[in-house]
Amino acid sequence: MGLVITEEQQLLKDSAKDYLKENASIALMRKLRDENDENRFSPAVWNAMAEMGWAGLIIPEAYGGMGFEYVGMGQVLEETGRSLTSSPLLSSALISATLLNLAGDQSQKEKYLAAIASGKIISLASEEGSHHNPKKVQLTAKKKGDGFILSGSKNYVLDGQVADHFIVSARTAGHSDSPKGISLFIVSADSAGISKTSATLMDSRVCAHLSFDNVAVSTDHLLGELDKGYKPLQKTLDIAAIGVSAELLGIIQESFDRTISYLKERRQFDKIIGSFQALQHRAADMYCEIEICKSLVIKALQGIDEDSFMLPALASMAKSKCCKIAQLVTNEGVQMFGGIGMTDDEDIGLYLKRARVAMELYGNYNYHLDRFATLNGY
Amino acid sequence: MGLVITEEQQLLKDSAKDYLKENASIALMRKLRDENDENRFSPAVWNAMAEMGWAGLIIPEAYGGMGFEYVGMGQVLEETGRSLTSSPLLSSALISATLLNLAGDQSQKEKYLAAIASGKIISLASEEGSHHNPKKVQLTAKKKGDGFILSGSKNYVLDGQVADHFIVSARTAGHSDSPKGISLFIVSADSAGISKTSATLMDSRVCAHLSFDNVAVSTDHLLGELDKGYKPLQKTLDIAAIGVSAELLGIIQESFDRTISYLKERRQFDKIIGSFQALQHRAADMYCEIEICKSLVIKALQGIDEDSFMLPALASMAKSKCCKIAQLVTNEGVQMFGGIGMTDDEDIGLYLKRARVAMELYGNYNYHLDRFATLNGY
Amino acid sequence: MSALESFKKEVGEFLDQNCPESMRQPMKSEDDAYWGGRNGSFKNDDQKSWFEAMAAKGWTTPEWPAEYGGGGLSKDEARILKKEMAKRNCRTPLLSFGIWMLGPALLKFGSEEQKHQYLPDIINGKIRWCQGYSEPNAGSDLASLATSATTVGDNYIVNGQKVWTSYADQSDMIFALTRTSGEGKKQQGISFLLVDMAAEGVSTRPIKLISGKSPFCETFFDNVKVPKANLVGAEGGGWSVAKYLLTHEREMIGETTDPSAMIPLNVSAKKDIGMNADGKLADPVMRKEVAEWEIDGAGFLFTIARLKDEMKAGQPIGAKSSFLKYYGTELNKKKYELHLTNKGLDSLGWDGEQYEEGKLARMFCRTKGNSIEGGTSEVQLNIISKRILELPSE
Amino acid sequence: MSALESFKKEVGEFLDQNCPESMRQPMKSEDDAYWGGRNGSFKNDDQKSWFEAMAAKGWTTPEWPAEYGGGGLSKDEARILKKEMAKRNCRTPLLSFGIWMLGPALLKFGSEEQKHQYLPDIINGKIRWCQGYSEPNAGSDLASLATSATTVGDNYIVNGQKVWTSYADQSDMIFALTRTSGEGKKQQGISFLLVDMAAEGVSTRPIKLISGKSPFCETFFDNVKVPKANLVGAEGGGWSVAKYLLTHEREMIGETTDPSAMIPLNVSAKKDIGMNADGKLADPVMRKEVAEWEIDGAGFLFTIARLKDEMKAGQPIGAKSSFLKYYGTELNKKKYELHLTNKGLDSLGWDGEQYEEGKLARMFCRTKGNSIEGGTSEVQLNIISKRILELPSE
Repeated sequence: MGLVITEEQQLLKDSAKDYLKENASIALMRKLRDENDENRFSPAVWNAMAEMGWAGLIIPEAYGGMGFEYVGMGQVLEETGRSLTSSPLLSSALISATLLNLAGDQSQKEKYLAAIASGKIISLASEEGSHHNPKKVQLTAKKKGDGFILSGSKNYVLDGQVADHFIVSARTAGHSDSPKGISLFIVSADSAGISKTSATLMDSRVCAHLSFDNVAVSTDHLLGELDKGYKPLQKTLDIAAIGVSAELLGIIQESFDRTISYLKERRQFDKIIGSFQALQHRAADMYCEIEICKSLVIKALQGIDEDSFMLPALASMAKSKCCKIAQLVTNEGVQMFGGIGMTDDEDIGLYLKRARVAMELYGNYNYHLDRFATLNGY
Repeated sequence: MGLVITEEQQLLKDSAKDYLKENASIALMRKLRDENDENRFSPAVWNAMAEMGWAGLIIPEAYGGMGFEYVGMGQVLEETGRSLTSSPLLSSALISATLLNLAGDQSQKEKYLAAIASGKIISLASEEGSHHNPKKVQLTAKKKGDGFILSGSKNYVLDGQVADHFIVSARTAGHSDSPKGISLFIVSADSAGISKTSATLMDSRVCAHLSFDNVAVSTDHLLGELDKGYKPLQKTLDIAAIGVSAELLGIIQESFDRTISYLKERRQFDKIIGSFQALQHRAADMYCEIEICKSLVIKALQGIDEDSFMLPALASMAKSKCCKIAQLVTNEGVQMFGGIGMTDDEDIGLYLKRARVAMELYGNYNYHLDRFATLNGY
Repeated sequence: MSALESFKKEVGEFLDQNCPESMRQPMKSEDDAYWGGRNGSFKNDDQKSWFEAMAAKGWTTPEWPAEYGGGGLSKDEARILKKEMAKRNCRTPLLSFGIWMLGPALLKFGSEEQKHQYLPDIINGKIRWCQGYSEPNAGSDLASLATSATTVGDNYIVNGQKVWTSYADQSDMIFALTRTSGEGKKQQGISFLLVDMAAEGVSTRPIKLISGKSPFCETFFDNVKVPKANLVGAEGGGWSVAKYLLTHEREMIGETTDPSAMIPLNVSAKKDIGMNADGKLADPVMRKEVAEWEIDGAGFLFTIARLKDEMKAGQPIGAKSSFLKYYGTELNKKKYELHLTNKGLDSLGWDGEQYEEGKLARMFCRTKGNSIEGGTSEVQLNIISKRILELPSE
Repeated sequence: MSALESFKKEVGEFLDQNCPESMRQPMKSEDDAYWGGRNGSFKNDDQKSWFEAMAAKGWTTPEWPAEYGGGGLSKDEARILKKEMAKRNCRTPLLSFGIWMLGPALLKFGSEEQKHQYLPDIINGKIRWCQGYSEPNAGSDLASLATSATTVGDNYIVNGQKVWTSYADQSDMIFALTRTSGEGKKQQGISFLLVDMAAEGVSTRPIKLISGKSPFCETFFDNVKVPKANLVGAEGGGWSVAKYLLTHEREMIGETTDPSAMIPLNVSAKKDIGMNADGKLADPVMRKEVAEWEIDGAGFLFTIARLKDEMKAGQPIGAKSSFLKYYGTELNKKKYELHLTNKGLDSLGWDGEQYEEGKLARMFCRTKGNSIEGGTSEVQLNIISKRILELPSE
């Protein structure tokens, strides 16, 4: 496979770009925010996305999906980064679909993957602290009769305020920091004992903090093997990190493009500010770094489709580099826009704010740098 | 004490500058190098420096010195950085004099401090590996009869090839990585069993690797208390790091000044290259960083004179920052000089090469950054 | 007892008697400040009595001449007052751009009539002022401002738009730079006018920042009539007045540190990230970043101290204020980046009690403006390269 | 069997028969290379016989036309030859600026006579060429070169100085840019001349670098007589020839990697710094630096692969070669900084056996030139901002 996208993937990307521009632009995001919409995404838009097949992009055709590759999904995520579109594409259609596909049995796949493909929302509830740490699971699932009782809490569940089901990582054995003894459960959001509070983050999107107070689930809600949930979970989180990298790549490119356009139009000191060499060199340097990001993201996306043994390293490379460059490019964007960049009226700051949240999701720069070194034996 | 030098210190600095310019310029350094001089410094110049009192700058008057403060010594070291003057000022007059003053008894001080003040060379032999690590002492001193037998090796002993005496850190107890059980000995360079090889480093200066093959020393060569040499040694190494920082500050300022001058004179594309904004901003940023270096160095020098409890942190701050900025400024210097900067004919590269060696002496950037964090409890 | 000693005693007694207990605590929020003005209101009686006591003595402006209602104190006396107030944690009785900015300019450039007309109202907090400098197309390049003031009889007719006018929506008057001539160099033809915000044709609109609400406004002038008597300095001489004020402002900013700057990074890192068994921060990358920042931060504080000592020794600070502005604001931005990384997802909450209404996240966003307002980092670097390094213009 | 298949077989048999065992190992030092020329000598018989066998078939220049003595191979055939040689680790039989640089220019811009006169001697290694472009005052700004070529009868009289002429002291001829006119734009008036190094008035002086000895020389022209027949292209048309060659050169440099680039940083870090009990590098700061470098390094290699794939898909590389040059050379400089820090004091030895005669330290110094030669980093950034980002000139 060459490091370029196929014609088919390009078509998907183009149609995503066109659709999002038309239907899910920044104006929509501002409207949802200013009206204090409780979910901060448009169900109508999400339904349309599902109808176009995006919700089932990576779901096998047998389960009602498109059977497309992750490279294709990456192109759509990149476009949602460009348009700052909020939707359950990341949480449900990428992350939960991946995990169900990896860990679910036949009947679970039939039931839940088809639901996702049709636009139902399933959210992964795996974070408990403020820093990404999938091994640290304190929420317990205790065997009781024919099922399990879940107790504990989960934080920062994406689209958790509106999800139909949660996939929950729970401690069934081992100490609270161990990768061993983690099991996965799929739980209906309206189960008795689950309470939710919403949190609005810097990017004006909403997620949920969940509390599980003796929530009873039957055995058929166990996803994959008992005590062995960490392996599919970790692989899913690698894929999640790559998905967020693709979105960050869109954010990076769009904020860079907008900054370059502004540099070509803004005048100060009787000159187009884009003619100042100091700004030119900073822009050119960012251009180079973005080229590197592009390569790391496509390589990582291909790594998913090829089931590469390098996937963990590719994920950490893509996420760490995209975090670093998103930070650079969005900060430079605001700085180069100057005062106007500080105002809410101008879009560039929205990219900075979404980037800062995406940077923290599924492992920040430091996490993935550390992990990359560990994976490489140093 | 204000963060400025006194009039007296300014006079010392000015006279050092004038003397070095006249008598120990880069031309002398090139001559010694090209003639393959075995010590790479001029004994005549060093004798003159001793006669002017520099060799005894920090030595109490009672022992034949000037009884000046370290701030004054720092000004002279800074000037040797500017002029790239090689001499035993750092090794003998700063480092060994400090350690003798801290650890020596009355008769040792009388004997050796007076020797240093008169221009005799005493070198500290404390490094054994390639990375600064004063706790790691494998050279052993075994009690035998009325004295000790020293066996092992020491590396990178500054001016070791020509020193009259060595101060040697030796293991008298404890495991090879422990600060406990280290003792200091002052050993005549012509003791039986010491063999030397010279090493020329990137800066074209020479140091020595020493081998101790059952070298016998009598008890009166023990410096300070048995097994308790680490404390005065570590304090001396902090002061050594500050001394090297002062030299680096001179290197930084001189290479920066030369680069700025070149930017004002070199023409390309029909313009003075110093008028290119990208270079201007890089230069201005370096200017700011140099201001920070200046403050950290004077603060650290004053910290010695005030016997501040912050001395270790001040030393690590000064050395780490000066390492980082020396690397920045000398690299930028060569880059801004362009092709000519790559030639041996032009001086700027000599600053880069001396800086790279000074950066490694007594703890490099990483060492001091790590140490600073540890000192601050994180 | 010397005159100064007896002055000190007198001040101490005055403060002890007149500064209520509640006015001797740090302000908890912006709400606690008194800005005066036609619509200004006191939060409570303590605030009112403290302000009135100070204003009566002219000590809202201790060094301004007594003939305009100022304190008329000497430099030494003013220093004593400042010290005694600090000793007792006395709050500043009146915050005012009139005091910080317009007043000094009027004292230097204003006519005797103008001084008599405006200074007393500043001192007594009767009129609240705002500053009208920047425009949408005149930010870093302030001199290219376009708000026009055209002579019609004894008046100027002002048209145009200002941005970044702090508290314009709460102010009574604005001191504004306007263009009275398009001829010659653009720095010429600028005039410094005093405009009543209640005049017909003046309107304001608050500016929302990426961090949320802000004191900044846009201010619009639509055929606003301004008497010629409101011109400060010569017509076309406004640039000198502006430069005088800007230098003043830049030095102030260089010294500003926000109160939360006081939480050391390593403390938040230890708390939010935790420590390994070996006593090191659990995130080794963060450990390096924090150590680097703290060394730079300490180096910066030492440098401020050193430059002050050098000033005392007779070396003027000159363009080095640009270095302080540049380095200090970049450090502050960096610090908030690190604070956010320390705190992780919990740093990103935007509202709600759990997140203190997004205090940290909003501060982070707000710091992005530090390197833009008061002269961008790029402008500071230009100044350093031209005025300190003396690198040539093209 | 197709024609290409039988060609492949033929090539294989030829190489098996004619490439001696000792010529099938990587070169150990520069010493192992054969550069030809009037004074060129073979290091041993194997080198000689291998060179002669290849030259006889014209395979020192496989794709050059057979009429000048070249191999006359098609692109496909040349690729097969290259692959078969690589398969057997066959050494390049002849290193030559004539082949890499002058030849392509002569084939494009030279007269028929010039091609017949010079190409065979390049192919057969009889004449060794060097390049005379840069001058002390014409580095990044090459077009401002001043070496003059004045017409006197049928000759040019050349005066001036070139720098950075690699191996000038060992070369027989130089292709040089000279100024034949001072009128008009400076790019006009430049002519491309072929000059015999043995001519009266030509002298050279080796350039010592901060890394030590180098192949570079200064070359001086003191009233050197050059026949007009040695002009390539039109008088005043030398800039087009030069640009053609420079583009060529830049692409080459973008791809160049030195052999020691193959020691991964993390390997040297593990060896030289050592590991903690927890399996992490003992220096946590270095661990971060190495990981950052390795991610950038891998990203750069992926990017080269991606751009190749994009080229295959029909997207020309264009000014992206400037990005490769800039990023690749900066990465390489950074890598040596890290190698030195890994190795500590032991990296700083300048001569002596213990230090392999200062190999690492000298390489480090030499890398500083990477971002200067072949177009400085600043020039590459200018090109990127103008040609890719299309930012305006002033």
